[in-house]
Amino acid sequence: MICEKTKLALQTLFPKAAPTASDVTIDTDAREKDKKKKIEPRQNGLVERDYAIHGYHLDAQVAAGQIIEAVTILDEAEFFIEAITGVDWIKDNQLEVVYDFCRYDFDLCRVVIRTRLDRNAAEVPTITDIYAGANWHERETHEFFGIKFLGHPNLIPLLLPEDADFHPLLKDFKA
Amino acid sequence: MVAYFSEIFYGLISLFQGMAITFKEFIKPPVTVSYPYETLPMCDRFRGHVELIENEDGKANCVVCGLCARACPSGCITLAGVKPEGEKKKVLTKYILDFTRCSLCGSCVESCNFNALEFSKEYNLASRRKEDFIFDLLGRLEDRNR
Amino acid sequence: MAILGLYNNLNTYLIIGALLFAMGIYGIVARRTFIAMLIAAEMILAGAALNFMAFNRFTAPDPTTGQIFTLFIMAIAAAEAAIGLSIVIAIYRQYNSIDAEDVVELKG
Amino acid sequence: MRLTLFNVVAAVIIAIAFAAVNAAYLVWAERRGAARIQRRPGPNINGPFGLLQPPLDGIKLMAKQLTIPGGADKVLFIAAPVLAMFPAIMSFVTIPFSENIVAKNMNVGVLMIFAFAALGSTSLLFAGWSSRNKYAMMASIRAVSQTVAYEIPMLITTITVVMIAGSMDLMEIVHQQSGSFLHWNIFPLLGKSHNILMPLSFLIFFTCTLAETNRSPFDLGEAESELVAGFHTEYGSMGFGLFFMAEYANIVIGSCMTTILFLGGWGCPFGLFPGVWWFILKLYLLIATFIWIRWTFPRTTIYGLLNLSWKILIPLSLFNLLLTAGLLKVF
Amino acid sequence: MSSPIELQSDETFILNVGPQHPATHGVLRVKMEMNGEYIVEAETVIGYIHRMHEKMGELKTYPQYLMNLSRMDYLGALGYSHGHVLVVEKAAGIEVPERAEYIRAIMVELNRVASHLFWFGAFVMDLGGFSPLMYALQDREHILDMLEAVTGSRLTYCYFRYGGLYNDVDDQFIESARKFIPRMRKSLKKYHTLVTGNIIFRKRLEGVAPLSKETCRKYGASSAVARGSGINFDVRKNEPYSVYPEFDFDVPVYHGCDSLARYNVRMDEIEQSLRIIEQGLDKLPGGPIMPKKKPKIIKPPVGDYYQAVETARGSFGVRLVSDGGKTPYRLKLRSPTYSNMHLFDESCRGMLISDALAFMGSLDLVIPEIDR
Amino acid sequence: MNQNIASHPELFSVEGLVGVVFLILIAITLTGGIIACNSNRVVRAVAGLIVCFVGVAGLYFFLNSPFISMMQILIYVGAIAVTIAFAVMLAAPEEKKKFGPTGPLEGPFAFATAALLAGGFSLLALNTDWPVRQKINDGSVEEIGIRLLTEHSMVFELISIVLLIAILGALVIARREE
Repeated sequence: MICEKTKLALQTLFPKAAPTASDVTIDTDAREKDKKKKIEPRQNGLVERDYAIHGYHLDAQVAAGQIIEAVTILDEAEFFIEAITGVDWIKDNQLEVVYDFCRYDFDLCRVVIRTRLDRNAAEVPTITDIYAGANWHERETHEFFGIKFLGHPNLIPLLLPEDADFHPLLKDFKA
Repeated sequence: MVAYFSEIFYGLISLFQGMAITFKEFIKPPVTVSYPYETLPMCDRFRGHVELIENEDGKANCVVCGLCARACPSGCITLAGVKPEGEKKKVLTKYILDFTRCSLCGSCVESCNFNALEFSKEYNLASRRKEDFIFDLLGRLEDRNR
Repeated sequence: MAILGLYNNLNTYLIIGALLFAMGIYGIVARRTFIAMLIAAEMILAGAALNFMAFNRFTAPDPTTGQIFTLFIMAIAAAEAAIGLSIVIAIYRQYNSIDAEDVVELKG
Repeated sequence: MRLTLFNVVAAVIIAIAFAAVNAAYLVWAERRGAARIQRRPGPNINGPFGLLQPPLDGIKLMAKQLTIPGGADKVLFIAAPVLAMFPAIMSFVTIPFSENIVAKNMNVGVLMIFAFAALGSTSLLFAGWSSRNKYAMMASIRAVSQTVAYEIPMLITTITVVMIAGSMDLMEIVHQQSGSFLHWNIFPLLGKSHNILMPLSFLIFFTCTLAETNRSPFDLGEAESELVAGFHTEYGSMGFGLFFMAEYANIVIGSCMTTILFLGGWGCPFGLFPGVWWFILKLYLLIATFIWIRWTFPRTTIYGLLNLSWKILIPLSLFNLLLTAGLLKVF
Repeated sequence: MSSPIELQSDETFILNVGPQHPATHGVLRVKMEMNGEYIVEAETVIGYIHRMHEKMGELKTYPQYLMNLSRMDYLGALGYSHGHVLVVEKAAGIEVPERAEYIRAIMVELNRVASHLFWFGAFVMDLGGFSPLMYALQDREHILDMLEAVTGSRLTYCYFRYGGLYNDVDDQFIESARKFIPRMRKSLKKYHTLVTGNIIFRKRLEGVAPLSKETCRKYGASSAVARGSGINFDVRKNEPYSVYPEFDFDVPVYHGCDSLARYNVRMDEIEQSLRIIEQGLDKLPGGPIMPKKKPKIIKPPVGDYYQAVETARGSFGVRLVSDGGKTPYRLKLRSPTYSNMHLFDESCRGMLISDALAFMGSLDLVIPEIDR
Repeated sequence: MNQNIASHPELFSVEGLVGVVFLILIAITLTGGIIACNSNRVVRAVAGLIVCFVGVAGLYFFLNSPFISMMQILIYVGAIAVTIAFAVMLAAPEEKKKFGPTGPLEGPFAFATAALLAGGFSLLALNTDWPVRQKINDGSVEEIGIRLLTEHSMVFELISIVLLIAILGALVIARREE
């Protein structure tokens, strides 16, 4: 139920249908696809995933500028923030920020919002104004990946020493 | 006013109930084991550091396949062996366990296909020197047989 | 060893009382902070009370009057300390200082 | 007065010894008691039943270096533990352990104990202030405000007993309770009081004793989960040892007072053995209760503590005072 | 109770609670700006025992990483391993035999009881009562003995394997577990009389540290922290995994929003866990504990997988990003206490320090799990 | 000189011991007073005040009034000094400046005034012929109580009111501005 509603709400983010976003595909292909094929960076859009395989329902990749908009939609639907993290796609020269959301509800719906950023200019607006709990998660993502969260009130390393200037979860980090 | 007095009353009762419980515990015998003077037997599956298993003639079962060293998440194990002339199996010459890094996960024992490793029951391990925890298992095996 | 018999002498107590009183006066004049002045004031009261007690012991016709007077002095001292200290704290809140020199606005 | 001064000096020396032995062996008793409540053996290695543990601990404490934190007010820092010990020992002077065993019976004995208790609370203040440690400072403010708050119901309750006895002389108060144990002040029936609320009064007094001695559940001054070690955070060595001794000496004094005021002092219900032993028996039973309570209850908070004092203990003790006064007038 | 008060900036001072402080149960530091006993502003500083488990996950192969999960939370280690093996099994498509799943559930619940018992003792000790800790430890020792007899270790178990278990349980374990349940129920009764009913204890917790539903949602709180605020959220029920749908148990929810509600939730959870263990022992099927066919080297296909489980401390999530290799491409561990602790800064404003530390205790912190 | 019993006890007699104790008490009182007036730190001044008052309480004891002596400790030390110490901790958390005399001349002037006063009073005390006491003070508390509630009952009531008003006033003044 809530999944459908959220899907419709999130679809408004992609007005001019990108190829994958126009008709939301049920993605079960991860297993069958040829493993040799080079994985292309995904296009922005909304994908409905098979919960049994992936463990979440909706997967929306948005542009960095749309993050606030997307998160606001989830906030209005009373989602809680599960985590924020990053993935370093070094081959594509991109960094990905992943936001996990879920609901305190028996009508289960896990939503993943993700955005791809340029590896050299990784900047994304903060969502601490919407979810106060994003504060630490964003700090952590910042220190591990070097992703800047614009407008974050206190973007200093959290788990690493306060003067750490390295980003250990980047793939090219060597201790 | 009634609430005031009933709170005092039930509060006092709850306090006395608590004291009754601790008094009951007071007259029961202690349950602890005074450790250095008495010890409990270790259970069969206790996972201490690993030891080599010997075969009938007191030699290690190990065939120096190196699976344990590869399975170890922390790289604690270094081993070496030679293949003497005319023998089928390699013979172990060195088996060093760096216990300072071991997390007692048991991957090495699990990965061993030759019944060459087992968990010891040793838990009294304390020292001020790091070197005391770099175990030469082959040497220990020989010591045991001596 | 006349010095050991001093405790039985009225003048000893009177002189100690006078000394306490004088120390109190010195403190009030010389010290700068209100709390120190308050301490000095307490000492003046103690000096006075000691005199009352001494006279009560050695000269008074009625052995309780002096003691009762001392009791009253203690009560007054307590009241004085309470009021004085609350003023000190109020001043501290206002001026962030308990130094009498800093609180110049009081001069009107 | 002149002849008794020797008594007093001797008594002070005996009191110091008594306080020290008590402190040492009450620690042992406390540890053993706590262990039994928690179903452990407790200290049992050194000597039979671990009885050598306290002197060994004492030697260890004395052998330690006395460290004074930088920035601390040295004079006050050293003076504070002494100031804690001094009133505790002085209070022993006036406590009658039996008909004959009393160093200096004063006609204002009750008052003297309260006066010295008040003196003791200043040592906490100075200890906290001079350590230059925020935890110690907060703890000492807590401890003193608690002591001040609980002095009021304690004094009021004491006045009730003093009114019944018509004297502030501790001996006199015990004499008035002599007879069968139904004459004790805690029992309202045969004694002089006729006040059926006297057991409540006893409870109030006992609670206040707990609070005055900074014992659990009122041990806010040394709430280790909040304020580390409270006002003696910075003290080590014998400074800590003196605070420790003073704490236990205060417990002994508080229990003595409870015994004298409510439990008939050395009065014995059956007369099996001399009075002083009855006194000691009652005293140590009370101390055992102190220990028992400490290992049973969680700690209160500062507002819970003040609420208890102002909202419950003071009104009840005032009511009790008025009731007793009325009953004394009527009968 | 604790009410926010008007504050003047010049009357405050900074109090450093931690990194070594008896109430923080580990290496945690809270920088508190205090006005007397009231907290004006608090800033939690974490990361003192950060070990970069996530990077280790990228460097180690899947089986090698198994041990790390139990090092995250040393009190409820099995729950974390459970989450990790579940996500890898899901990704790699490994079937788990039913017996293994049942044993996993029993073990996780036993571990949860052990964790809650320790928390109970430590929490009461935070409030100044020492004996309950010792009683709780007695019961916990029984659980640890049982777990040790099966898994071989007492604290940081490495018991779950992809597809099954390290070794099977024996009759002795089942017998002792059956004996343990009535014993634990009796102990729970004792705890309720000794602690829960105690007036001092109730006065310290009732109405202290209110936490609204909204705050919980904004911070992503889970476990008893959320359930004490009237949120009916338990991953075992809301997002059933493993064999949990087979069990009949309730999720305790309290609407008090205070520390007492959080305490009550955990105490009731012990009872519910006992019910699950009881049913698990009854229903325990026979059969193998490892699947017949299992890939020798685990290489999950390319993709992005998520699995949440309910550990003793709340909703623990593992996000596995695989590139089809022998090691994960990215392994994110979403630790529940991290979110629960984050609440503290905002919620403790205006509280008395003693209340704030009781609040901290009611959050059930395990620092290595926050710092990872 | 006056009518007091002139006694010259030996050092090693009981009376002599009492005299020694008395001398110690005087020393305590005066030392405490000097600390209270001259210390550079307020807290030390409070400590000095406490020492001084304990000494004064001892003097009262020698004046045959143990009751007043104990009241002195109870009220002055247990209440007043503690209150002052509390105020110090509230109002001066950090001692920013040392606080001594204000100007270069104020100290000497104050000292001169104080010395003059002390000398004057002492001379006055020594040169006066004090009348003989008529009734022995036996240190009875009962007597004080009876007097307090009969002859001095009016003052007693007034003092209670003064104390009450003082407490209320203190609360009002020290209250935070809303």
